[in-house]
Amino acid sequence: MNVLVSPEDKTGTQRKEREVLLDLENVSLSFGGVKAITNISFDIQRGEIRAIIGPNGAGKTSMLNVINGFYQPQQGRITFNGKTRRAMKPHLAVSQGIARTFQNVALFKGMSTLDNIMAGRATRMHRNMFWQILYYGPARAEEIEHRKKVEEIIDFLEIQHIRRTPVGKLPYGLQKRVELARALAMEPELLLLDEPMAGMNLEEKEDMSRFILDVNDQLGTTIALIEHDMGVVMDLSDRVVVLDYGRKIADGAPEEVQNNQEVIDAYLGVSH
Amino acid sequence: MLYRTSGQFKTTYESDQALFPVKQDALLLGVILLAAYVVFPLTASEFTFKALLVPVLIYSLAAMGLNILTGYAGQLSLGTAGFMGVGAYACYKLTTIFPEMNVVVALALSGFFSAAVGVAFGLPSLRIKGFYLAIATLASQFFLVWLFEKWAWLYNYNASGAIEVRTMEFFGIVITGPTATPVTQYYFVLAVVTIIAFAMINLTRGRYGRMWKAVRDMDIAAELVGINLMRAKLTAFAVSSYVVGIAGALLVFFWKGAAEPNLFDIPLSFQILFIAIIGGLGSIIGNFLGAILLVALPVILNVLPDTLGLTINSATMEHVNDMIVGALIITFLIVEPHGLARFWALIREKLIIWPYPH
Amino acid sequence: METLYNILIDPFVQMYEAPDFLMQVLWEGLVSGVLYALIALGFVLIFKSSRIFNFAQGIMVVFAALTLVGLHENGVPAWLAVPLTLGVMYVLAVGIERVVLRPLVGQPDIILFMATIGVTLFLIGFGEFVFGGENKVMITEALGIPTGALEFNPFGGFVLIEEKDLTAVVMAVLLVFALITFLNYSSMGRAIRALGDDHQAALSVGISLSTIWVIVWFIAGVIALATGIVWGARAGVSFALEVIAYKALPVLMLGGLESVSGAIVGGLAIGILEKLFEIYWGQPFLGGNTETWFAFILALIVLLFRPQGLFGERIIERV
Amino acid sequence: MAEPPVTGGDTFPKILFHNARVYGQRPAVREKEFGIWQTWTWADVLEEVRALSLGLKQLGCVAGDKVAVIGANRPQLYWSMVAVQALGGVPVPLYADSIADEMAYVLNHAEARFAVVEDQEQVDKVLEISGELNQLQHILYDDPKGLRDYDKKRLSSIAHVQEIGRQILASDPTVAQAWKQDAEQVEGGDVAVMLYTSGTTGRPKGVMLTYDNLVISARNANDFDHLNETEDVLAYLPMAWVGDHVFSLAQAYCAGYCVNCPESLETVLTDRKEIAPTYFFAPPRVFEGLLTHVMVRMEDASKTKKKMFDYFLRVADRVGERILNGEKVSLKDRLLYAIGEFCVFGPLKNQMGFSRIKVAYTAGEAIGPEIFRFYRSMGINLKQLYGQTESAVYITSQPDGEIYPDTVGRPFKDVEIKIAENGEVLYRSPGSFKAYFKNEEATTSTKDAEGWVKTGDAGIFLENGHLKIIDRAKDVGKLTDGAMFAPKYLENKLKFFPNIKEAVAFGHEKDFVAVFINIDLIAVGNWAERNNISYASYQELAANPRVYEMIQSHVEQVNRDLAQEPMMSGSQISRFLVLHKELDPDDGELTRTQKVRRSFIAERYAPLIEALYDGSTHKHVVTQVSFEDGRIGSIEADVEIRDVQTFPATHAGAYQEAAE
Repeated sequence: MNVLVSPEDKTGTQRKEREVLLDLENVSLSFGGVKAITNISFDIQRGEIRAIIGPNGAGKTSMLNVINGFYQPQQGRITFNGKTRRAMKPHLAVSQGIARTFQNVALFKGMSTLDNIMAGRATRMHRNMFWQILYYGPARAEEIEHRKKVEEIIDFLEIQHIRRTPVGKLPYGLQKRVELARALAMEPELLLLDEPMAGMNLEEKEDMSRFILDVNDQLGTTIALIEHDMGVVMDLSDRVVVLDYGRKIADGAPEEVQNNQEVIDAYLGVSH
Repeated sequence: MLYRTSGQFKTTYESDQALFPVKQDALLLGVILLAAYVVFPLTASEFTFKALLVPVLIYSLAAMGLNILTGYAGQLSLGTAGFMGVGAYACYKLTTIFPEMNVVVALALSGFFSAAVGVAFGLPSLRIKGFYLAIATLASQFFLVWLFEKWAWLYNYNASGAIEVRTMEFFGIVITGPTATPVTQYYFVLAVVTIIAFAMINLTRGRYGRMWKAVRDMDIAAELVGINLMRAKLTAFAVSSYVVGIAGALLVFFWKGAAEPNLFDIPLSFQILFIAIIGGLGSIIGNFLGAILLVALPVILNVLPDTLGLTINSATMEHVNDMIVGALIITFLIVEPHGLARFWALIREKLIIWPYPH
Repeated sequence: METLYNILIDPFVQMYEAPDFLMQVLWEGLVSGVLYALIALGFVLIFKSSRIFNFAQGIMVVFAALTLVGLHENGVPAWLAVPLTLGVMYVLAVGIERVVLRPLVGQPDIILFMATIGVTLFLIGFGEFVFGGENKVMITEALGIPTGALEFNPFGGFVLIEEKDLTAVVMAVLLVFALITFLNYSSMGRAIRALGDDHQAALSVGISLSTIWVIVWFIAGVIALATGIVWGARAGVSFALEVIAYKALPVLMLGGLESVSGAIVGGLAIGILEKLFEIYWGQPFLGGNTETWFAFILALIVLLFRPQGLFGERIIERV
Repeated sequence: MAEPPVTGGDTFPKILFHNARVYGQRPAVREKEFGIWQTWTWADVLEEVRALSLGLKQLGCVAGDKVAVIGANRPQLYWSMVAVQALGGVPVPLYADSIADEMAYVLNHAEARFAVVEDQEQVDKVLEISGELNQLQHILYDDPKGLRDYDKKRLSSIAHVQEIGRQILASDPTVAQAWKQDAEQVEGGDVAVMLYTSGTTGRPKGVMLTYDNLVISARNANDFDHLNETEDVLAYLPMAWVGDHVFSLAQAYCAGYCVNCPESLETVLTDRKEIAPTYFFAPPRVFEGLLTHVMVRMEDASKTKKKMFDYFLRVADRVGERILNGEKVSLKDRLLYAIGEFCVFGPLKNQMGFSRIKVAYTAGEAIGPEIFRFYRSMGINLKQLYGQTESAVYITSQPDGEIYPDTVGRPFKDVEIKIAENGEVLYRSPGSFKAYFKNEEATTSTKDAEGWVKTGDAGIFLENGHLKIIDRAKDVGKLTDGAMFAPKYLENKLKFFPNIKEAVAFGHEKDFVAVFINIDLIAVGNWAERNNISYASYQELAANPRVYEMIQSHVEQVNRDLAQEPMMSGSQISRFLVLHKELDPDDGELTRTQKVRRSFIAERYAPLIEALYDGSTHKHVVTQVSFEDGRIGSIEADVEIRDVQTFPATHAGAYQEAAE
């Protein structure tokens, strides 16, 4: 029934191969002289959960924006899935296999949960205007085919009860979940999560953590995540990269990073 | 109360995504269509056709076109009348260059001309946003009306500078020109409007509708879910202008009978915009409600003094009419900024949860 | 080839050969430009202080002029008619604040914009209902505006400058200076300017939002009256004047919705350029009357290359 | 006993063959999933069951095997029961919310070799106790979510097992026929299912019901209420409960109607509204909760609407039930009722999901007469029945047109009933169980050689031929003057007053009846607010003299009612007190399911009971309480005791006539 879940005999062996999915080499980004990112290199391996942390203004969100092509870095090479690029039209990120959520929820407020998630399948729907006008035959078949996928995601993230609710009316925690659902609808290879738990209470954080792990585990999606809650970062991530003032100051397993003196200093030096 | 949805469960996505998943909505539409197709033609007077029914339909259609652009895709346009003019002039030229052409074909084709012009003027929307874009659409408005005036080829070098609709037949029935009966013209317009309205409903609830609404609600996010902004905006301009163009052609061919360039001047643009906004942005039925209000109101205001036995000269009446419409717009915006469609949606919601208050 | 020559070269040859005529054209353009700039200024003020795109600005010009002339027609002497008209504009400002702005505060931009279109429609109906719809003559003489003309003979040619146009330019310059002084040096003016950036900051000055709105709308009304008198003296007073209101819109596109200097420079530029285009290109090649759209197309083309307008800052999009 | 009916067959697999043939394209099961009601026709169900059955067979399931079924109402779990039955095995449904310890006992006792469970939660539970389970070989699960990395040696998804079955079917065309023949070997007298009853004392007992038990009872019930293949029911009660087994499986198979499984327990309300079942069962608390919900939501309505609502509710109260019963009602009232139906009743039924109700039942406990009447006056044919696991539900039931809030109806078709010396109700019916599994002793003490089964309930027959259940038989006592004393009966009567939350009656081997009363803080609190009575705590409100007066009037009303009832007039209440604290499960006074623990209370409040019978009007007590944060404290109070008026009996001797 549930096609989201791969056949049962298949186990998570692929994750152990440690293949590099995304590689950033010496990337720099500046806005009119202001340096947001300075000469940063790191990689994300297929199947892992990679956290990007750092004090406020460290350039974390800019990093995600570089990865999905929203900002064009002035220097450096980005290799995703074996293909190298510097500039890319932002709307092409999805067809490359990169999806993301936003620090401040960026849902389509006037649309229902269902429509928001369906919008995430925009790049996969192709029936032309003629059929759309009839809403019959191929257009309807396509609509239903994608509705099925979307319903699986709704089931997966347990948001059945808000299927028809306009997202503007939802509480913040649920909006975040709908946003994750929309990102999943893009069936990404790499999922970028920008502070998925910001502004949530403990219970909501636990739910969200569970969903992130489920996504990583059951769908095999590689995840890059920005998060302020250190507890969450330590629990979820396989590897952590730490930024400060646009530079990389540490990179490694959570416990290594936690004990790194430079990281401790960076965090102590900044008040929250 | 009337909406009893219990027991209307869906076992397939086909039925869940049907045009009217709630039975009572379909029933209501049936009643309205019955009224439009059977009751009105049997009961309405010539005056009613000419002053009320036909204009309501045509204005609704124009507002529907505008609504696609402004209500669904979020691109504010102040140049609707110009595109209506393109439709009307295109239809006029088509029917004079190819006299044998079926009027339906000419009508359908003329929409493509306005769509092309719409796309051309829509190109700036890729760089310009918000009010700046609204002002930019005025450029098309002024430029097009000027063009209708100065380009004599458009009106076949008529001394009057106006276009006049000759008598044309549709499978042997006279449907345009002075000899066409109001009833046949009404039926024709009604059929066109019905077809386009269904087409627009379908379009807006499918992937195009989602694409447009995504651009409207948050263009950056839309881009990052993979929506090509250029394609989304230009299709909105194209579809919108197509519908608006057809409305313009209907306006001249099936209602006014003749047109001078200034018919398509800015007041018409505003009237269409009012209808769309009072009706409700982002809704299809709202256009009909808005048109009924804004077309019927002046007619009633004109008739009212007579029925009350008062004599007021028509110029004064027109001024009072302007004032009332202006005041009405402000009142409506204050009471329900989302228009009559939302108003109806609230009533429907009440009827569904009746007897509970909320 | 010849056509190209006619379009690309010949107009400039004409300008060179008849510099007096060119000067006359430039003067005419400048006068229109001053008026455009004034109307645009009204827009900018209101937009800066309340984020409202006031479509009614143009109609306020006509309404003010109509009220002035109407009062005078009904026997009110000119010296009294002007302050009375200002009183009417103040009442209008209060009325708009109470009836329109206050209930609609916090609504999306487009709703407020539509409301000002509603105000436009209402004012047209009301003005015509009270004063009649026919074209009226501005009470130029009663107001003591000189009506003669000055003649110059530069380059051995002939340039005529009407005194009322000159008055208009002078008045406009004075008005602009007064306004800039007010905005920069009075606490109220600073509050208005701050409002554009941050409501809270403006409120901390200690002036209530509604007072500010009333004042701003009143200032817009004063500007409207000045514009109305000047334009009315040139073209007569009727709601046909509202076309000039539309002219202010491309000025705003060029100059930016929030820039006072943008409005002035944009207004002058458009006034002059559209006149030049009309005389040297529009009338010979396009059948004339190009002033209806030239400014829009010009602004459109400029915006395509500089989406932020001539005076706007580049926008960095963030997510 | 009646002949086993032949049409359709005498076992569920046989009935399934019949239904797939006769109702092949009609919906058999729906489940709300992925936003729509996924539907399976009877033909689909046969296919699914066959695939699952063959897959199970491949896994080693053979005739006589017990297969545990654990989870919420899912179509796949229902199918697994019939799939097991087709192999000659016996399904054993378990309560999904039972704790691991209970589950271990039942699984071991039933000697279950397989467990078919719903999801990860149940898999975890079973795996946790798997060390203690000697017989269990394999677990099947429905929802694979979260189970990806589990060791799959003893774990398969139902879909996977079905896939195995389908492969077998595809590889050998004769398999289908052979399977069918095997399934037809099973006969009506064989055990169909084992249902474990959660006895109040001791370990659960496995009630073995045969196909005949279930099929005959189900067919009788379908005939009784004219149920056919067009019905829709909502399966939302625990699958291990006999009611769900009969309504959602036995009766559904016999009538060929459609069983609808809700999306989740949280969405039952919306799902019921969508489906609008035609046949519905719910315990009284569901109807009670629903009514409260309606009234609370109507509180916010505008004044006019509320007035209209109240007006039509009065109209309904006056004539609604008579119209439902087909009695004569004036044209004016009929008209008013019709308007009310349009404005209020219809929409209300729509909101509750009762628009299409043909018959609704409530059972298990006494229902408040007000509540019962409310639903009936709306035009909902709500009825009461009496039954238990051992009888495959049906013992008595109310026929249409003979509805009384205080009875459980007439003996059901083919059911004989007699009342024992001590007032206990005994029955003999085609539905009565075969035996308790591996518990000869309990079987013989419950079911005698002639087939009479003890219900454990005390009851009386009224003159209209209806049975009325009074109390648990073991709780029924006698006053010193020999009058019957049924504490729960009195307590229920008191609890029907909204102001009274709990009541505990005493009287066995005493001279008269006396009660403890707990007021309902919300209801009485509202009343106090309206009457400007200020109070700071439950204790203060409970001791208020005006509250006492109000409660006294309620008690006297109960006495007045009792005076008119046969057998009961002797046990009128003579004295009462309002307890100074709320009875609380944290203090051990109530069970976790909010039932009164009579003996514990008697012990704890012995001084108060003493005071009830020694004639004093006040008693000072100190009581230990545990607070929500776990601290222990004590409260002190001076509790007032009042005498109540009693009334002369007006109905003596009626019982003897009715019993004959």
